[in-house]
Amino acid sequence: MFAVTALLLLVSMALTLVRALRGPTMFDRILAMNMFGTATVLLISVVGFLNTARDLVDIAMIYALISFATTIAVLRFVEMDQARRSTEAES
Amino acid sequence: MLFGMYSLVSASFFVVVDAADVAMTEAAVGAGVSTILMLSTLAATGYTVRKRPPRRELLAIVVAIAVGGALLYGTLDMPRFGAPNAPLHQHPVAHHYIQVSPKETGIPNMVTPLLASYRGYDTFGEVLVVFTAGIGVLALIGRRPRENGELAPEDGFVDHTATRHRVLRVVAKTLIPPILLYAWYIQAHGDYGPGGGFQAGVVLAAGMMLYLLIFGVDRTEKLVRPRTLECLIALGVLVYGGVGLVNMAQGGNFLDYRTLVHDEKHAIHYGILAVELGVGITVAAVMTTILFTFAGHLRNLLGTAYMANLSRRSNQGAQSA
Amino acid sequence: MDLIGLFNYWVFIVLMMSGFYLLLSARNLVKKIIGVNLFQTSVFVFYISTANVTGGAVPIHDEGIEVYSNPLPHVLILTAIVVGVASTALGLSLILRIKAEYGTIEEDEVDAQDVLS
Amino acid sequence: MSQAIDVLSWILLVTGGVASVVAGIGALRMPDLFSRMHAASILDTFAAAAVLSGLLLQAGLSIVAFKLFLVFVFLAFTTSTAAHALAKSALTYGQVPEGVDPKSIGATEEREYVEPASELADPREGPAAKV
Repeated sequence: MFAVTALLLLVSMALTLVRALRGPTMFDRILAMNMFGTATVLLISVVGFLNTARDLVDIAMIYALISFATTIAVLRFVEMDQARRSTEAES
Repeated sequence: MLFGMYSLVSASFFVVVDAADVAMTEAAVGAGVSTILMLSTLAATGYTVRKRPPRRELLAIVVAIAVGGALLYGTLDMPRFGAPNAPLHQHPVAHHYIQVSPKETGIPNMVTPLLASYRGYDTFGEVLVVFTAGIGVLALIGRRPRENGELAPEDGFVDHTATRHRVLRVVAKTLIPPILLYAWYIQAHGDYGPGGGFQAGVVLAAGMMLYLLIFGVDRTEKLVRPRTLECLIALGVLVYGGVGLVNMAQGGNFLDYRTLVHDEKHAIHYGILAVELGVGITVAAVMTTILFTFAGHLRNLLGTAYMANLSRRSNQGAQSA
Repeated sequence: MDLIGLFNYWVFIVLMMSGFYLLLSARNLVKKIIGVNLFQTSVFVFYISTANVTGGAVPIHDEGIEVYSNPLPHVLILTAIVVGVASTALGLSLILRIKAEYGTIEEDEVDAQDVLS
Repeated sequence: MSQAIDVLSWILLVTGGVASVVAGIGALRMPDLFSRMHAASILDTFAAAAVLSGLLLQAGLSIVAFKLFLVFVFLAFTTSTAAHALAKSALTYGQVPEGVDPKSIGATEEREYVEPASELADPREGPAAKV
């Protein structure tokens, strides 16, 4: 059963990856990355149970926290970039 | 950003092949710190690449394929994936690390004593490399280059992320204490579960990174002064080396923990804990310093006009939302 | 069928060669650093995959578990990842410095400025 | 009793997996950014809750169960906040939900999003301006 869930999560991750590669705007890519991160957190906890190595939940926890920081960083980067572009357009 | 996703994938691969400690490090490093460093460099240098006629591409492809083919040919004789009779697993050292080390040191996580005790010299060298890299980054782009009349914080510069994203600010304030606490848990729990100095240092730096992203460089530097960080970088290496020197003073070899206290098992355990603490301090301080330095450089680079534009836009956003 | 057991090496080779290609062909220095990173990660994958034993557990000692993965490559790669990010930071700060001095991070443009001056 | 718990947790796990695939399809097929965010939220809330509670039933009362609960709490905090920040940024920089009058949300021409000429863009478009 764990294996079935892990496979389904992998399929979902693949779909998200396609969106990240296609995604017309930067925001679509960020959204896809965010989804990918969530799916990874779930996948890691499921795989931890699959291998009976339940300490792996620790890693899932770190992921849940750090992928958030990365999303915020990318958003800030986009905002800075946009602002700089319009600054250069004005000057 | 795809780079960040890539490291997510590789970390899940490490999970699948039972490398818990490695996956934890890769999670914090790949998804957090190194992605942020890449992004801030891109923000400082601009990320559109001029299209130019390919010159060396063909040669590069040929070389890459040739080397890849040679490697592929070489793999034909390699042991199969997961084969228990591979030479690596048959070597007596592997047997010692797996069978003897939990009895010898009383530490269930085999990675930790291997890192801090059996291969203690090696790890000392690695910590020195991290130390040197931190010094190098400081020397190259330094703190606060102000020669071109750059913007000082007193000039009315305010980082608007904190005021604009109120939700972000509140949530970050809730989340940062658990992250920092969790880093200490990893540090202290490294003997029994996945964790240790390297992981704890990187996770601690990731927590600081979140604060830095939302509240800006100036407020973060009031919280943790760069001077303190510089002292901490040195302190970690000194703790590590100091344990070795204490061993020598007590008549043992460098980093031979058995001389520390009377009971050998306890002595090794204490030695490993002290060394891991040194590693954790240095790694956390170096990573945080690197992040501060990059953020400070970026802020100084982007100048007043840009900041004015950013704040104007931010105000518009705040009004409409 | 036997060759399927080698797939981990193939993954590693593909990753490594894409990093190598990027390193050779890219003129943008940031892309070069990304190439180095790919190369680095492929080595991590290689080491960790050699450590795996079929049916082995995470190398944390527990009652009733007989087979563990080999902890030695884990230790090597654990430190290598942290050292890797430190050296990446050093490389990126060099790039920032080059940008500040030369105004560009394209390799050939930097070279051209060096020849002229 | 333990059999019932097993069956329940399997149902939850598979439901979570299916929900994640549905979310993936949604993220791929939905027409614009904001409806894609709706699909993403299925993964963030429903799939996460189902999978984690399925694992929780398997873990029983232990430290692992507590950690799983913490993972869920952190996910609930972070994903919703990230979605909020993303939507806010997207609105500020010119993304408009379908079927909404741009003026009603205060969108102006000045705040139009400038899609950067990245390397993934068509190379035939000519030399992109280097920043």
